[in-house]
Amino acid sequence: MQNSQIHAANSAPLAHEEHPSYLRHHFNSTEQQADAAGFAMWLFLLTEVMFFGGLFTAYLVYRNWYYPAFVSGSHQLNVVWGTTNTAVLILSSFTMAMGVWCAQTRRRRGLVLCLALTFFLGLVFLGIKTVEYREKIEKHHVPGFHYSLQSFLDPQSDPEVYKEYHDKALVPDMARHTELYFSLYFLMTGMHALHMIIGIGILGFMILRARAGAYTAGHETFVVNFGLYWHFIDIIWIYLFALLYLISRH
Amino acid sequence: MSEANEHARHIVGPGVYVVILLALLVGTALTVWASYVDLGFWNPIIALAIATGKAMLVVLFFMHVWYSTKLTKLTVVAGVFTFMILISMTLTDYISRAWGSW
Amino acid sequence: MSHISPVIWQFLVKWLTNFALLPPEASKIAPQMDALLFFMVLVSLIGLTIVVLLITSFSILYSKKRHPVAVQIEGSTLLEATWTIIPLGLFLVMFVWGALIYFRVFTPPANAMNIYVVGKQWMWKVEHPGGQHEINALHVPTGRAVQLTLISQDVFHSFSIPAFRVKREAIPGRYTTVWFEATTPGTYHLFCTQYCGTNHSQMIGDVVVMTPEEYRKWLASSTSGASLAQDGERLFASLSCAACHNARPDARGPSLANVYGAKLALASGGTVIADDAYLREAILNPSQHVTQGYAPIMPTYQGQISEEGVIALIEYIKNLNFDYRIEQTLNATDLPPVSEGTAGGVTPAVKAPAAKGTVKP
Amino acid sequence: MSDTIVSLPDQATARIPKDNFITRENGLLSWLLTSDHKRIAILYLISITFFFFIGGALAGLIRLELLTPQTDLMATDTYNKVFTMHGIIMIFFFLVPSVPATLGNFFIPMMIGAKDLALPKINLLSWYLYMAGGLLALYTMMIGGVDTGWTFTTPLSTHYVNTNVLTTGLAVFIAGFSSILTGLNFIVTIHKMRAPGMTWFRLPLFIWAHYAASILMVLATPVVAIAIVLVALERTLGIGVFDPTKGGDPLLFQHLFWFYSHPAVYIMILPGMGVISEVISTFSRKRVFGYTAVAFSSVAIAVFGFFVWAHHMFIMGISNYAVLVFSLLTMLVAVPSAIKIFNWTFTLYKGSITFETPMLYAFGFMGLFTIGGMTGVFLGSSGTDIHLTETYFIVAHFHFVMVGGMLMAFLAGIHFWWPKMTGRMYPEKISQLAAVVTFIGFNLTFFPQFILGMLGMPRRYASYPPEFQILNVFSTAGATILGVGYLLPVLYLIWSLKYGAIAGDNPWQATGLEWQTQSPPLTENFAVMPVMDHEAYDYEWLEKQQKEQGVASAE
Repeated sequence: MQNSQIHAANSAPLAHEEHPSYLRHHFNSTEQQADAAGFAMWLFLLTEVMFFGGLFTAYLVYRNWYYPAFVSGSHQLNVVWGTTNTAVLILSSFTMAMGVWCAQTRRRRGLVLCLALTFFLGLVFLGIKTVEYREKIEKHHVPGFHYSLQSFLDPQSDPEVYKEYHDKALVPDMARHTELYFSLYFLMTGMHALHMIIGIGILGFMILRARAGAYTAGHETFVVNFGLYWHFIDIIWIYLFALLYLISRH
Repeated sequence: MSEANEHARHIVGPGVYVVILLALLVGTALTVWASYVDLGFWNPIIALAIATGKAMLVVLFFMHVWYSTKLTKLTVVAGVFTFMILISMTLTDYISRAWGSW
Repeated sequence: MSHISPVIWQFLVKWLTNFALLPPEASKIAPQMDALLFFMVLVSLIGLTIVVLLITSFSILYSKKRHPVAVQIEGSTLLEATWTIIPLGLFLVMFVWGALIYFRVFTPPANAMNIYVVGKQWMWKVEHPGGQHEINALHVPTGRAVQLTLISQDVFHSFSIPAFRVKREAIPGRYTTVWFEATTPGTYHLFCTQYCGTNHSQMIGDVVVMTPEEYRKWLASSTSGASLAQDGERLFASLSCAACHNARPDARGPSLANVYGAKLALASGGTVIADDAYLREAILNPSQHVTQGYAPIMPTYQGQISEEGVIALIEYIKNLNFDYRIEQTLNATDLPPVSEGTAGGVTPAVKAPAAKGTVKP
Repeated sequence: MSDTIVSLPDQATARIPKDNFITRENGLLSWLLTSDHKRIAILYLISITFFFFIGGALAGLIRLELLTPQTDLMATDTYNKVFTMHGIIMIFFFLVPSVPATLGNFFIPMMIGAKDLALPKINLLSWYLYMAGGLLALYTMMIGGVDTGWTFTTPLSTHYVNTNVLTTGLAVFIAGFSSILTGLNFIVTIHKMRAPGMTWFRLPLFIWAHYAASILMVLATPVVAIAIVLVALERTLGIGVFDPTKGGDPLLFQHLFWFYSHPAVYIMILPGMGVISEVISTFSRKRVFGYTAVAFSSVAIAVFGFFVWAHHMFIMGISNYAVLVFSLLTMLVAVPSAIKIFNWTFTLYKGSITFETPMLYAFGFMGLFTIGGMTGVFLGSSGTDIHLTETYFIVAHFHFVMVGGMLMAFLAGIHFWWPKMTGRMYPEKISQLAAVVTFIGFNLTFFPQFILGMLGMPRRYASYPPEFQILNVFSTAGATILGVGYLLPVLYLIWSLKYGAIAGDNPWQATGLEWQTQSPPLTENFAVMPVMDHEAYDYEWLEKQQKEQGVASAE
C-alpha cells in the first residue's frame, strides 16, 4: 500500500466529472473509449483482410494456371445479377453511412430508417445471391456435388450462355479445372455471404435498440463500428465482382 | 458534451455520401463496360484498378479514413501491406516456377 | 560402472569408438556440404563461447558482492553497430555459400544417367532405364553422375540419403529432380523424411554404391527382360498414341522423334524445353501444352496411366530418335486407317520431314 | 554486502493486503464471469499449465518409445497420433498463449498504468475460446486422435488419413481466434490506455515485445484459419484447391500454413524475450543496454517475420529463385535476435548482479537461445538445409528455441512476478535447484538430437536404425530429468501460496509501474492513477523515491 502512494504527489486527479452511464470503469473518458473501440474494429478488419487474403492468393494462382477454365466458368455467372447486386450493396453502404450520420447528429427516426433500409438491401443482396446459387445447383456447377462438365465440353448445350459468348468447347483436361473456378467462386462468395448474414443479424438487433434511442444519446460508437464492418463487406464484394464476374466478357 | 464530441470527431455529411455513392455507381458501370471491351493484357488490370479506386472511395469517405487520425491511416496501410506480402511473396514462387530450374 | 546395464555399457563403448557427427561422405557433394557445416559449427561455437564467456565474466566481476552499485550505461552505438554488422556479414557468407551448394545439388550435369523413383505409401519404387525395378533399394555406380527423377503417387514423400547429403521431396503430380555422384562403394541408408502417414518410419531402404564393373554385373543380372522404353512402346501402342503422333504429313499430333530436350513453340505462345516434366504434363494435361500448329484435340490421360506408365512412356519418347519406331508401332496395332499408306507398311527411309518442322532444335 | 536484492517486509507484522483482486469477490462464478485482466490471467495460467502437462506426458511417451530402435511400446499409428497431439497441444494450447495470455494479460495494463485491458469482455471471450479449442482437442484425443502431424500437410490430411482431422482443425481454428482477440486487445490497450507520461520510449521492453508479437497474432493467424477451412472443405467436399489430381497445388496449403506458422514462432518467442529484458535489467540493477535497439529489434523481427515463411519448403519443390529470396530474407531476420542477445549480455556489464531464480532462467535462456538461433541459420542457409531439414536437427533446433528459449523465459517470468501475482515469495533455494535441473535435463534431452539430425535420423520415426540408439537413450534420460525440473515448480509454487514469505510491494526493487502498487494488486490495479515521470528502468529514480518514502514514514 505504501508504494502506491509514491505517485500521489504528481499523479493526475482521477476522472471525477459525472460519467455517462455507458462509460466503462477502466476508461478515463468517452473519447478514449470510443477511440479504443474504433481502433479495435479496424484491427478486426485487418484480420478479415488477411482471412480473405488466403482465398485471393488461391484465386490468383489458379487463375494464372487455368485461365481458359476461369473465363468459361465466369461466363456462367450472370453479369446482370452481379451488377445489380453490386449496386444494391453500394446502395446499402450508402444507407449505412447515412445511418452513421443520423446517429452522430442524433436523428433517431432517420437512424432507424437508414438501418432498416440497409437491412432490407442486405436481404435483397442475399436473395439475388440465392437465385444465382440456385442456377448453379440446377446446372450441377457445385463442386463436390455431382459436378457436371457439360456446359464446358459442349457449350451449345447451354444455349443461354452460348448465344452471348460463343465459347469454344474446352478440352476435357481444361474443362475439369472449371471445378476449381467454381470452388473458389463458392468459397469466396459464400464466405462473403456468411459475413452478410452475420451483419444482417446484427442490423436487426441494432434496429430494435435504435428505436429505443440507444444510439442517439451521444454513444454512437456501436453504429460507427458496425458501419466500418458493413463497408468492409462492400469492399470485398467490389473485388469479388471484378475478379469473378468480369474476367473476360468480350 | 455533444458539442465537444462534434468538435473532436469530424462528422461527414450527406452531401459527401451522395457524391461518393454516385461515383461508386459510375465506377460499377464503367468496370462492367470495360470488361466488354477487348483490351487484352489490360483488361484485368483495368478491372482491378477500378475496383481499387472504388474501394479507396469507400475506405476514405464511407469509413471516414480521410478524416481520421494517423493511427487509423497507418492501420489501413499496414493491412494492405501485409496482404500484399502474402500475395506477392507467394507469387514469387508460382511465377518463377515457370522459369525452369535456374 | 556395475550399476550401468551391460547392454547400455556396450552401446556406450561402441558409440564412443565410432563417434561421428556426420554420416560417411559417400558423394562428391558431401565434402562441400560438410565444409559449410563445419564453418557454421565453428562460427556458432565461437559465438556461443563469446556469449558464455561474457556472461560468466560479467557475472563474476559485477556480482553484487564485488560491485555493489551499478553504473548506468545507456548503450553504445559503436558496439551495437559491431554486433549488427558482424553477424549480418557472417550470415550473408552462409547464405551465399549455402546457395552455391543448393545450386550444385539441384542442377544435374547434362550427361547424368537418369533413374526414376516413384514414392507411394509406404515404399520407394526405383525404375532404371534398363528395366531393372527395385523396391526400397537403389543401386548406383561410383564415378557417374546419377540424376533421380522423383514423383509421388499419393502424398508428399522425401527421398533422403544422408551419406550423400542429398534429399528431395517426391511430390504428387509433378516431377522433382536431384542428382549426386557416389564416390565410395558401400551400403547406405535411404529414408523417407517427409511424414507420410502410418508406416512413415518403415519407408526406408538401402542405397548400394558399387564399382562400375559390379554395377554392370548387377544391371545384367537383375533386368526384367524389357527396358523401360520397351514397356513404354507397348503402352504407346495400346493407348493408340500413334493414331496421331505418327509423323505423317497430315498427322493430327506432332512427331515425337527427337522431341526430348528440344525447344518447342507452344500454341499459347512462348517456348518450352521438352523435358521430363513437360512430357508428363503434356500427356496428362495436354491442352495447356499444345505445340504450335496443332489443334488441342488430345484427350487427357489423367487417371488412365499409372505414374510408372507415364515414366515408361517418357523413357520411350526420350529414346525415340527417328520416326521408324512409331511406324512400327502403328503397324503393330489395329488402328483405323488415318490416311492411305498405312496398309503398305513404311520403310525406315520414309521419315516425315514435314512433321519435323514443329521441333525447333 | 548481501548477495541478494530481495527486500521483504518484516514478516512478523507484514500482512497480505485485505483488499486485492483475489479477495474482492468470491465464488467460482466471480472467476468464470470476471472481466478483470488479472483474474483472466490466472485462469489462463491454470489452464495452460494443465495443457502443458498433457503435452508433456505425450512427449514422455514419445521419448519412451524411442528408447529402443523397434516399435515396442506402441504401434506406429499410435506413435504418429501421440507426436501429432504433442505438437498441436504444445504449440496452439501452450506456446502461443503461454507468456502473452498469462504474464502479458496480467502485466501489460499494470506496466502502462491502466486499470484493465481496453476490451475486458473480449479478453474473457478469448479465454473461453481457448478453452473450447483445448477441450475439443482433448475430445479429439479421446475419440481416436489424429495422425497428420501438427502441420496438416496436404494431401495427406485431406485425402489419405482417416482420423479426426476435422475436429482437430476446428480446435486449432477456435484457438486461433482466441489468439487473434488477445493480440488485438493488446495492441488497442498499448495504443490507447497508457498512463499520462507513458510515452512509447518509456515503455518497458516487455510491452514492446508484446506489441510486436500482437501484430503477428492479428495479421498472420487469419491466414492459417482460412487454410484450415480449406483443408476441411477439401476433405469433406473435395473442392480440389489442394488436390493435385484436380489441378490444385498441395504446396499452396503449405504457403498459407507457413505464412502463419513461421511468424507463429515469433509470436511464441517475442514475449519471452520481453520477459528476459525485464529480468536481466532488474537483477543487474541497470537500464537495458541500448533500449532503443532492443525495442526496434522486436519490431524488426515482427516485420521481417512475415517475409521468410517459405524457408520451411526449400526442398519441397518451390522454385529455386524463391528459395534464394527466402533464404536471403531469413538471414536478415536472424540479425535482430543476435542484437538482442548481445544487448542483454552487455546489460550485465558494470551492473550489480544477483542470482535469484528468474536470473538463472534468464541465463539459461540466453545460452540456449543462442544455440537455437544459430542452428536456425544452419537451416536458413539453403545448402545445408538440404541435409538437415526433416531430421532430428530440426526437432532439436525448435526445441532449443521453444523449450530452451520460450519455456525458460516463461518460468523466469512466473518466478519473477509470482510475488506480485500472489503476494508471496516462492522458496528460493529449491527453485534455484529446479532451474539448474531444468537446464541440465534440457541439454541432455535435446543436444543429442542435434547429432542425431546431423547423422541423418529422420523426424517423426517410430522406429529407427539401431546405430542411433545410444543418443536416443541419452535424450530419453534427459527428458526424465527435464520432467522432474518441470514438476518441481508446480509443487513449490502451490506450496508457496500458503507458506511463502510475504513479499511486500516490491521485493526485487524493480522499477516497473506494476511494482509500485500493492501485491497482489487491487482490482483497479492502482489506488491512484500513476503518472510516468521517468524513463523505463530508472533505478536512480527508484532510489530517490524510496529515500523520500523513508523520510515520510520516519516522520
